[in-house]
Amino acid sequence: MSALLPASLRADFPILHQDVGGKPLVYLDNGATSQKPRAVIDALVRYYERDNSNVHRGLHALSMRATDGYEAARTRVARFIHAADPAEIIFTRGTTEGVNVVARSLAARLKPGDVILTTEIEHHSNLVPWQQAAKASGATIRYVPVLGTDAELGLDLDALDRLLTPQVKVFAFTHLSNTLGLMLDAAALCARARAVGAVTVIDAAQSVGHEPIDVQAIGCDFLVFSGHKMCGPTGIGVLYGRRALLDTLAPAETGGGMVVSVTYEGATWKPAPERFEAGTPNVADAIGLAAACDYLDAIGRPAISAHDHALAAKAHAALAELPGIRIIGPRLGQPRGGLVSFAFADAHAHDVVTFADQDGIALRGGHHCNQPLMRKLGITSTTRASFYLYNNEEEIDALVRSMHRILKFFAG
Amino acid sequence: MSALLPASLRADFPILHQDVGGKPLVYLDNGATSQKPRAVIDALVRYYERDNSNVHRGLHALSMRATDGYEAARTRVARFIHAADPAEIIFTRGTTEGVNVVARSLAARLKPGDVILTTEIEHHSNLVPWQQAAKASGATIRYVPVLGTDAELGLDLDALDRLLTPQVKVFAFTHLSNTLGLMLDAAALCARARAVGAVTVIDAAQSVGHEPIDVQAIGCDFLVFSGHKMCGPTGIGVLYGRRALLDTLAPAETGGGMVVSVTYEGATWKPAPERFEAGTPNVADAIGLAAACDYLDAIGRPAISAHDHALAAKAHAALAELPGIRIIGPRLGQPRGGLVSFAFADAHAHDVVTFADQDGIALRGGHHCNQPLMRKLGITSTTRASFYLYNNEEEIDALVRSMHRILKFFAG
Amino acid sequence: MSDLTDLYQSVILDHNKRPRNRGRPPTANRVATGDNPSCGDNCTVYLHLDPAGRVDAIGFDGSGCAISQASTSLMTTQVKGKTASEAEALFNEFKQIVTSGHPPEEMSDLAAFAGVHAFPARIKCATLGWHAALEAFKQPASA
Amino acid sequence: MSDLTDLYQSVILDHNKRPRNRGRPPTANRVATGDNPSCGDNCTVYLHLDPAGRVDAIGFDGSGCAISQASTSLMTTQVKGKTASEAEALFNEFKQIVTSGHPPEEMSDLAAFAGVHAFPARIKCATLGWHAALEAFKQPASA
Ligand SMILES: Cc1ncc(COP(=O)(O)O)c(C=O)c1O
Ligand SMILES: Cc1ncc(COP(=O)(O)O)c(C=O)c1O
Repeated sequence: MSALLPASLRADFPILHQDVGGKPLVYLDNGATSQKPRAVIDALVRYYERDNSNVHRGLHALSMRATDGYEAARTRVARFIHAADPAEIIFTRGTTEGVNVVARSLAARLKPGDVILTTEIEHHSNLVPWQQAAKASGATIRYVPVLGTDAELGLDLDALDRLLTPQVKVFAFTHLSNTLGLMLDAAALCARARAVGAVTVIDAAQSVGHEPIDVQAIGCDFLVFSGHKMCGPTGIGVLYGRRALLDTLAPAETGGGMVVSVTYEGATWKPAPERFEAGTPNVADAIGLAAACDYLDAIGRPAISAHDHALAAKAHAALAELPGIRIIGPRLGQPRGGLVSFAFADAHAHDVVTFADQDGIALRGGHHCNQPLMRKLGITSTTRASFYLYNNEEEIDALVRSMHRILKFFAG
Repeated sequence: MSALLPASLRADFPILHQDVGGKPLVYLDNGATSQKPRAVIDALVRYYERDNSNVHRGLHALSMRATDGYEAARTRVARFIHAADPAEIIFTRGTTEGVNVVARSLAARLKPGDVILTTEIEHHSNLVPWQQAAKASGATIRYVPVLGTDAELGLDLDALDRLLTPQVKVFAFTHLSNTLGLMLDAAALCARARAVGAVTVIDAAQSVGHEPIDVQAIGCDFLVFSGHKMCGPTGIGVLYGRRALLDTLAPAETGGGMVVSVTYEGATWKPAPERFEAGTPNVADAIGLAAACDYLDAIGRPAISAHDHALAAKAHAALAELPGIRIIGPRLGQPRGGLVSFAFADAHAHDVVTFADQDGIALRGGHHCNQPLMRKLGITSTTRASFYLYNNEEEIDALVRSMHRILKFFAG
Repeated sequence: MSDLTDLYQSVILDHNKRPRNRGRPPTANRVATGDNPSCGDNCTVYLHLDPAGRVDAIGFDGSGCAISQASTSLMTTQVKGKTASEAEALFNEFKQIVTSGHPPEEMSDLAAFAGVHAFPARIKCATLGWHAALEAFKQPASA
Repeated sequence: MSDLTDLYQSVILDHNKRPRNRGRPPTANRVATGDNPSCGDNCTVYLHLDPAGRVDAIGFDGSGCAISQASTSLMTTQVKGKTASEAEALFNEFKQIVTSGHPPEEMSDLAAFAGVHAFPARIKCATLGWHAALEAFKQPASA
């Protein structure tokens, strides 16, 4: 398989070189979180051992270094997603916080009659905050339905045509479904939303570390993601917002660092990005995230994407051949990400994950924070194997062997 | 000075052993953020090299280890502030987020006629969110005034008697002022607030890493703090809330991990702490914070407090003797924290900080996120030296020498 | 996979494949539901008590992993004929087994769940149906 | 402290101690305010333009560090008699000096601020008054 990345990359990830219950760790839970290369861990250590200080309001050497590091991280992330301006990068805790900030700020300008459009495949984090925004504003929430079954699932784009009326003020959708692996054509969806004047919000949690992303080419208004799923630290994420829009939004949180002037009567806000970063920011992890951007860009997301897809295709093909396993997701060959979701006729996903763990294999089983979709598909859970740059073909073989054994156990 | 901690502690902090512009670093900006002991940095590295995984929803070995580590951190923090129940510990990004979460959640039950009481000495982070809560709910915000001038400042406790009416639904105050060093008697204030039925919210950002804290003895309803000011990582903080109250509050953010059941129509919430932790939490930094608790408790906060106070008293006395310098804060001997704030007759704090930096000394100068207090005191800024367990007497001497030189420069 | 055969004992596999007392008994007039939100597992238990407060009809619905399904199925067989306090005593014994890994001295089908103790993340699965049942005892009887 | 005497040149110390054009000139009819929110520094610049659009009265108020006070004071002396576009050209020259550290070829009092370039955190202090002045040019004249 020529699409694969060099096996030597694996050496960059200290955590991978361990046994779990006597078996070498096979980490296939990348959709939940990714592992961290040495370079990212080192960036954190370096920051704490050399530069740590509070940012922005300091004039001494450490504070200037910390501020420079933090702002350089902002610029680095802007480049990672091709934002026009570093001021469009707001550091958050992660995707969930990013969606909440946008949903809360946009809710302030929604009214009864307005429609928030999203899809049936959203992660709870890009769904519940919009339900709350609808509740708070009186707007209506609508969902673009999924179409097809099992291994032929897709989004109903004809329904989208009907749903995308001028009443739609916000269209929020996932770039890459964490449950199905379905990849949406973000640029096309944004163009259609723009035509009716809707603000677009993209949940790029699953895609940003795996696929090339250019927010200007996509033409979205907002895009959110988490650092921990793209080789970065936990506790840091990004809300990208188009500058012109950002400065019209009310801040979701207030406090030190985001104010121009405060009296006992009231306060005024700085422009973005500070307006949306109240309090001491997560400086170390922002710098760690920038190191993750460096790491991923040195390999190149086109190469990472090809690698993930090659592994997913191999797993997809091999698992589809096992009797008693149904693949849940888009047809092979359709636009999709590097993960495979599947269901057993005779075993529940939790039992599958417990069995796989005994073989050293880390999988995820459950509703994947996607309860309504599960209900709609008539299943309670799936087992998911999700791939990243350090996975290899032997790990797919181990996965398939383990699944085969489980089938036999529960059939027996 | 027998109250001082052993000098050997300094070796635990890698960052301190460096020169800044050719002079050994003298870090006296601990009020802004503290430095990190090796044990905390190691905890982060260990997590990323061994256990990193997503928490809560995983059944494989790494995920169970990460979940155990994260929940053990919660239990550790509960012990650090003597909370009755680990479920009362909610991990946030920091103090500012904690205040915002409480202020937003409490605002939902305030109405015109209700009063939010706070004080004139609050950090913007414990002031602006309450102004916003008042605005959103129609409640009125009132301030307990400061009393006295310069080196004799205190809170007007007689005014508090008048202000603490049954209309007061919330009383939010800082435990230890970051600008003045003034320490409030939290237990007494909470008792008085409880007598009129007000919910109490304590900003313990400056105190929790320096002074013993027992939330049950204090009798507060909420208490917030930041990890980064108490030897912990950036990006992690804590909102403590009394269990009975927490479960009555609406979550400030929604998404994965905090829901019981989600349909396309709506969602239901888990109880605390999950209810207030939407999305993937900052697992690594929570574990780092627990390591900071271990580190500080091994030394003991009574010993740390005595050390800080001894250094502050020495600095206070020496700086007060320099002509052209005014101490701004409570009288020496009054309850106070380990910091000294002062103003120059002939030099602005920013110039002072720039000069001190040339001597390798890290100070903070400005309004300390306390603009309205500065205005009330008729000053534009102060210079602040704030101490922690790794500071020593030689550093106070260096500080005083540097300040002396600045006085001469600007007088000349 | 020695640990796993400890966990998935034949009693468990059997109850998972052929659950006992599945469905709502016609006479049932008390009901309670348990959720394991992290897993998405859920379980509804239906009861009817005789005048002496003993379970004379019990059934369950819901979906979940083999551990939760088997444990709930087994629970229904054990709780039948018991009073609320007897059921609670039984649950305490069960909890003891799944957390300690030590089967009780007297032989009991509950002992099949001793293997769960090595899988702490699965203890919630094993106790889901029990929690629902104890909750159902506390519900007022519907007409 | 060699770097510092570069920063705090005698010109700067002098303007800081004895600021020129402090206060609002009686004829002023344009005003703008600059804030450095991180520092708390602030600065208000007052202007009056003659019919040709040249500054014939200028003054300032506000508080801040020596760098911002001296720079604003010096700015008022330099901008007097200038048009908006001349003032802007001068500001560009000044920005060049404080960011590069290279004084211009022709001798100029502005050169005193060359030392600022070694203190990037202070560049905002040095440009605060200039920003306010350029903003004041753009304001409509009040009656
Ligand atoms: C008294 C006080 N409250 C609140 C804060 C805000 O803390 P953070 O910036 O970590 O959110 C600080 C520190 O900046 C503080 O000193
Ligand atoms: C598609 C998608 N959206 C949102 C999220 C939430 O991200 P986080 O938990 O990092 O906030 C996730 C991952 O959990 C995801 O896969």
